[in-house]
Amino acid sequence: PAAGQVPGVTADQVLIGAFQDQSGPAAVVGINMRKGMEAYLNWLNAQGGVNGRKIKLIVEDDGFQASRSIAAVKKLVEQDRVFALVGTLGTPGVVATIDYIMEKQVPSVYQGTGVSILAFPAKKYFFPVQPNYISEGRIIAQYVVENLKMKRVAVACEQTDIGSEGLRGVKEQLAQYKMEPVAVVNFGAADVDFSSQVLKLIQVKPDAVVIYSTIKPCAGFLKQAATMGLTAQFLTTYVNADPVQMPNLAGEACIGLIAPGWVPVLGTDPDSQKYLEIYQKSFPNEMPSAFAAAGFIAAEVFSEGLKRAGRDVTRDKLVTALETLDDWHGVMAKGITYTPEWRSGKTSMYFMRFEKAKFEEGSVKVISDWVKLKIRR
Amino acid sequence: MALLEIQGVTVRFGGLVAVNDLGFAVEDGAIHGLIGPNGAGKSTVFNCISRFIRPDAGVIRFSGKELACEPHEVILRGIARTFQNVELFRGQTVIDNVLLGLHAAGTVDILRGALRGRGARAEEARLRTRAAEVLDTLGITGYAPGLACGLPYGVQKLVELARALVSRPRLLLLDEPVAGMNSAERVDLAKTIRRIRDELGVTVLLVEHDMSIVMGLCDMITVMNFGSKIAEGTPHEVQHDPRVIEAYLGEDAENAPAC
Amino acid sequence: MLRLVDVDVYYGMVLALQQVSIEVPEGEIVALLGANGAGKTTTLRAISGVVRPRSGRIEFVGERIDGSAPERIVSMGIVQAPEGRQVFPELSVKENLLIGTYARRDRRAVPGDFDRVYAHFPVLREREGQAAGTLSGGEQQMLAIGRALMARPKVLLLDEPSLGLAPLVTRQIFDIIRALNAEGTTILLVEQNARLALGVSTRAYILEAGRIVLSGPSEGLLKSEEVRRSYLGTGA
Amino acid sequence: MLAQQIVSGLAAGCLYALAALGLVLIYRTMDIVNFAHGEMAMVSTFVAHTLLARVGLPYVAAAVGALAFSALFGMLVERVFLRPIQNGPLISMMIMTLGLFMVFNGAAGWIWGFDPVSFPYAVRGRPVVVSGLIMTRDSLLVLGVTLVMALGLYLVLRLTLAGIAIRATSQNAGAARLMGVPVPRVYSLTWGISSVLGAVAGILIAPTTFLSPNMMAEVQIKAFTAAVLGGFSSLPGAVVGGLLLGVLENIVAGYISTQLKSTFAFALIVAVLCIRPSGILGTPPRRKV
Amino acid sequence: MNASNNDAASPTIIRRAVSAISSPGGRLASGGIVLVLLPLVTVALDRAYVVYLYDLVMVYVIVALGLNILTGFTGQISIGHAGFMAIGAYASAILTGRLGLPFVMAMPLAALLTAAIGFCLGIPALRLHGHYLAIATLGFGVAVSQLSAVWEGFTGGYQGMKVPVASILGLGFNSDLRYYYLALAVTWLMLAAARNILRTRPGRALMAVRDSEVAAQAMGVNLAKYKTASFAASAFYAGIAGSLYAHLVKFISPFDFNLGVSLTLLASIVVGGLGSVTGSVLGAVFMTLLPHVFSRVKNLPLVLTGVSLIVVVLFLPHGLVSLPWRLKQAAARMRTRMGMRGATRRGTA
Ligand SMILES: Nc1ncnc2c1ncn2[C@@H]1O[C@H](COP(=O)(O)OP(=O)(O)OP(=O)(O)O)[C@@H](O)[C@H]1O
Ligand SMILES: Nc1ncnc2c1ncn2[C@@H]1O[C@H](COP(=O)(O)OP(=O)(O)OP(=O)(O)O)[C@@H](O)[C@H]1O
Ligand SMILES: [Mg+2]
Ligand SMILES: [Mg+2]
Repeated sequence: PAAGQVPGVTADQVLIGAFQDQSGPAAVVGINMRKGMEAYLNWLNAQGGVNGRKIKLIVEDDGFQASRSIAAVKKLVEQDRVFALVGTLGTPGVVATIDYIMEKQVPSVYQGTGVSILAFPAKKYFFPVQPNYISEGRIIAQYVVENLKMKRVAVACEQTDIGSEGLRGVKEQLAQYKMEPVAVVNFGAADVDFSSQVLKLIQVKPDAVVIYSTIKPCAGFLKQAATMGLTAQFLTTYVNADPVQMPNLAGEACIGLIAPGWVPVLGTDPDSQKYLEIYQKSFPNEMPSAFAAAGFIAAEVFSEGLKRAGRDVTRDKLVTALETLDDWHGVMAKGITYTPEWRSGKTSMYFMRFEKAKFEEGSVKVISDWVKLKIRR
Repeated sequence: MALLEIQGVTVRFGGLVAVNDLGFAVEDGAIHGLIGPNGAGKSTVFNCISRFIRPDAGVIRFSGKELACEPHEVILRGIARTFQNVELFRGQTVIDNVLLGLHAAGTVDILRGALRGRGARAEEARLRTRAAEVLDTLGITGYAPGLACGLPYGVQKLVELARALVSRPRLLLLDEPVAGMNSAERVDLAKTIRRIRDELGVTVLLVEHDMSIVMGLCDMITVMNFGSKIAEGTPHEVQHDPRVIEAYLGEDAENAPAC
Repeated sequence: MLRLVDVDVYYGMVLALQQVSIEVPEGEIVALLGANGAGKTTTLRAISGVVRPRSGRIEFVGERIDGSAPERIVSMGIVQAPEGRQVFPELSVKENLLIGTYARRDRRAVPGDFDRVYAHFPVLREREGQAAGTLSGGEQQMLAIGRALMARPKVLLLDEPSLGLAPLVTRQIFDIIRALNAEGTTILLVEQNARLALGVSTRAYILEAGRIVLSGPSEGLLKSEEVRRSYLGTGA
Repeated sequence: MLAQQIVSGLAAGCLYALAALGLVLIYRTMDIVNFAHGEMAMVSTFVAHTLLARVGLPYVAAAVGALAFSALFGMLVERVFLRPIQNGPLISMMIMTLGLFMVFNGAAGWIWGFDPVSFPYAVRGRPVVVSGLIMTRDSLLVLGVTLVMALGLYLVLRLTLAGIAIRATSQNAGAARLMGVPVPRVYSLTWGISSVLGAVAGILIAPTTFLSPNMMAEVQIKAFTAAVLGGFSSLPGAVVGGLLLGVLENIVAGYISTQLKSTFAFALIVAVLCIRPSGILGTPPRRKV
Repeated sequence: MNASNNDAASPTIIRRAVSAISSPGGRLASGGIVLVLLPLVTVALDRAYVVYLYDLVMVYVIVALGLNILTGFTGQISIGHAGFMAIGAYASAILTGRLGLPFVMAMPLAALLTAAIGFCLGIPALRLHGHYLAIATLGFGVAVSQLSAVWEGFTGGYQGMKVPVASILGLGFNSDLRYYYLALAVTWLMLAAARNILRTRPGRALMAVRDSEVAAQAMGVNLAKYKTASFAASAFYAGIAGSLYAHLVKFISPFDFNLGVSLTLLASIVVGGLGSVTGSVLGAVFMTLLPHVFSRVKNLPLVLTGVSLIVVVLFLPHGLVSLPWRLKQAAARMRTRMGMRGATRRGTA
């Protein structure tokens, strides 16, 4: 088909869109994700773009409200006629818009959420990248039991989808070993006081505590645990595997914390050095946060698909092209695989440990190879 | 027969005895005055009758039956009142204020109101006619569509009176009805009060400091001081009672202008 | 001492005072009479700076005060005991009186003034610690006047001071007004009880629907047929 | 265990109490709840951080600088946004502060970013352990500051003429003006003081919550709740309410459910309010007919 | 037909048309026609997604109406109204999705359930005033959102739950345009009911409770009854709105009904006009559309929303409904000022 007929594609430009919270409770994620995407796209466009086209991004703020996410997607698809959605953010918004996106047959690459329904069952137009929290929770539990050889596992989870899905994953995997968590405590995403939760954990004397939350309460929890003398091996989700922010917030309390990673982490890997350079071209002197990496990867995966789809791109061609990715490695995106039936981003992760109270050379140490989830039947 | 009987009523606020073993009776069809120095407990007596205050002791009987109901049921028994510091519904129009006086006379509830069927509309129309009549009687029809707040004080008092009157009470409690009016207006209002009694047969219990009004209007007067009754009788008797003169009227009471 | 010249006041679009001119000479008691809603309170509010005249002037000892903030006008010595008591309900009687001294500089004389007010209104001393909101109507009125006196005003504006007061107390209040005047306080008195007001004042103005319709020496007005009919309620 | 839950609850509670003081002060004077209180505190805390990290001032100097800023900031907010609508409905003023909340939150995110930043403790050192009960030095300091400030303000409001004038203004601003109280100045002053109280709270809370535009979100709701629990019109009430709320939450979390902590805490508060409708130390409004 | 005849006829026709439109019935009818045509025109103008916004606006109009009944008319503040919406939404979703009830039954049932809970909340609220009540309602909102997250089996927890398409007698409201007419009909009914209530005895009683509880009681208004009824009615509205919301968005999670939503609702009735039906509509339109207007402004969407809110409150403290009145007032002031200047000029001449 002629270029003009494909929505969002002109002779020299491809238009993509995303809804990302820029003003609500998840603004810290949305704003950084956007920066990561912009950094990559700026760099790519400066090099001439993809197949002679530059990629242009429109971001709609949805304030983390599903009803607004829907409006945003409709506006992007019907009004702006974006070619694809890339890097949409937030479990409620992403889930609420699945049906619409499938109906309109708009490819959606990378969703800023680990919710499992995106990948299972596979959906033609959805290309999740982030590991889902359930799989991740299982990998963490497996690592604790098999590698760390620990038996008493407790979970401290945030009262959001991160916490509840992560908890589910940990529980499911522990069940494989005929175990269950010795304690589960909850806290709110905005809580400031964790003393009662820490006290509860002190009573059950766990070997390992998995903190399933966003970074702020995780750091707060670690600090309170240190103050009150809860000694255990702490683990947390990849969401908090941020070598800059974690020590910044938790200070000494983060030393020893183990987190899985699914992307190269700053300061542990030469590729991450390249990422830092690209990021700082757009945002000089700024350290990218983990969320910026997510945005960066979103843009990377999409651009690779676009490249493979060729100059005569259509939405369906993009889908087919993305399905040819087989253990593909970009700058930050690693081991991305899609087939028509397989849409789960990643089920393998590696583990790292925080070693120092501030970000510097060697402050985070990789302590394992890629760990793949084992499911006993 | 006495319409309202008060027996041994006592009200305490902390250590203060605001009403002390008070007893008096209001005859049916009378205009009964309740007077006394500031702080004597007159408004407190009104509040007891309105059931805003539960007396610490004593009984209040209305047409033979003890008044032991919730405050909102008092008007159903046939007792309406005005307030010393005008208590209008400030956010509503004058006509709506008066219509509220008819609240107890209506039956439309939220559900029927929402549907606004024929019955509801008919009732509304009936109430509006009655409200308009009362406004007319008191000569304040012109203010009907305006908001109650921002009206001159004297008009506010008339609106309050209309609101109380519209429910066609058997007993009307008026707490300083003419305060804030000038002499001419006072005379007018006194005439209106008398007409209310004569034409509508409403019994009136009146608290007022304007002696010319009280003396001219009342059939019977109860005088209070420090919560207790210190005198009772016709205006003439009360006016010459030395205790009343000492506590309330002052020495040159006889020289008080009688109109 | 206090002079209003051609004052116009509007509430939004409503004209409340029109071309009102009033003269209050030093040391006198001037009465302002009128029916409900005539604009008496509005006149006092304009003097106190609570509402701004749209046109005209208000002068105090030759200085223009219209447009000044109320607190400045109070500190110049023009103090009002407002209509409807307006005591501070949750403050004690004593604290209410204390607020009256807010704009004063001679703090040392304050204890003496307490005694003076308590001498005028002994019941207030008894109720010193009680929350003003629970006072009876009349007690609140006494408190409102006492509070104004605590400011040691040069000009005292009284808005219906007898409202709701027992006859005995009303007479006492008017005695106090006379006494204050004798001590040198100039008084502008708004009062519904025209007979009392004309009795105590030297001059009087009569407002009707926002305009001055009559003015002159009180004695003369007391005798005037028109005043007798409409304000004294005695009929012809 | 119970003892430690209580002690830790007190530590959290004093943060709520501290944040509640400024709220109560404005409420007492203007009868409104300042929804932007927390965000104003947050802005002042960012200023402190800027002075500390960018300008490189020592802690005390940065704190003083931020407090001075906050006083001006509070007065400015009152002058520009609240004074013009003073005669409107009270709830409009509250919604105005809600608008300010959005503006400050958004603007702070724009200027300083949404990433949480660590903020230094006022005092460091090992936690104090008394017969097995742990309390950080920082919590002790916060508790002390809260008590001192609450007591000081309470005494000022009770005993000084200025304090009485503030209370009079809250009850009847019109009459207060007629008595010579410079009401606009009183408002200005209360907003200044309240903003300073907020800034103190922000600076002391930030080490725990981390500095970010949303740092006060949770604390602010808790502070509001604490103020109500204690009796909104009473400064000591704010302290009592804050401490009680902290302890209550901990006990609920410790013995009932960490998952439904807020639900149970609120249910208990409503129960308390049903018994004492004006809060624990609040006095019911007195009005006579 | 000749030209002169035509000329003579057209002014009368116009005049008649104008008078027909400006009569109360005419205004209603012409307003109705505009509302019926609005989405069609929008689609014709190639702005189909805006129809979704219309649908959303109507949802919030209904809640705002209910909240105004409670707060604006009865004087009972609530900052937990999102909680009522949540109950309506979840109830409707569960009734249709899990129990397979038809939508026409689910919506009223959900609203009645919400009303019943509103009634229960009204009982402790009887003893509470002002900010104390605000906290109780705030707590209620927080509790609802926590409970809806915890009862995962019922509600899907934080992952949320999908909601089936609303359908009546086999007609599925699966497009925004169809849904518009459904929502319009419901909104219209709810508006009419609110107007009716407020114009008659119960409405006056509610306002009396707001203005003076003492006098209201003296007039025979049973405070307990009317306050709880007001809570129930208000919750009923929120329940209807919640149900509409659920079937419009077709996915609900606890995030949709948080404190922010409750505060926005409160803001919308203040911005529109407290104690005014029209105000509820204006405010809901304003507060719902505002974020969408600013959703693309980089860095500043929240700031701009806040600024707009501030501007309205600053210049219209009595809400958007007072705009015509304010304009009239300003015009009159201009006129008197000009008149005055004329007078002085004459005076000096
Ligand atoms: N709620 C209350 N709390 C404490 N004291 C009260 C309360 N209500 C009334 N009082 C006191 O009870 C006494 C009687 O008050 P009440 O209002 O009945 O007097 P009154 O006779 O109506 O006086 P007035 O003629 O001045 O209106 C007063 O001393 C008053 O201070
Ligand atoms: N705040 C206001 N807004 C609008 N109109 C007002 C306001 N205050 C007073 N008015 C109107 O201004 C006019 C004059 O009122 P004012 O209070 O000065 O009368 P007054 O002579 O003191 O009457 P009263 O004897 O009742 O106290 C009245 O018609 C009143 O309705
Ligand atoms: Mg009385
Ligand atoms: Mg007056």
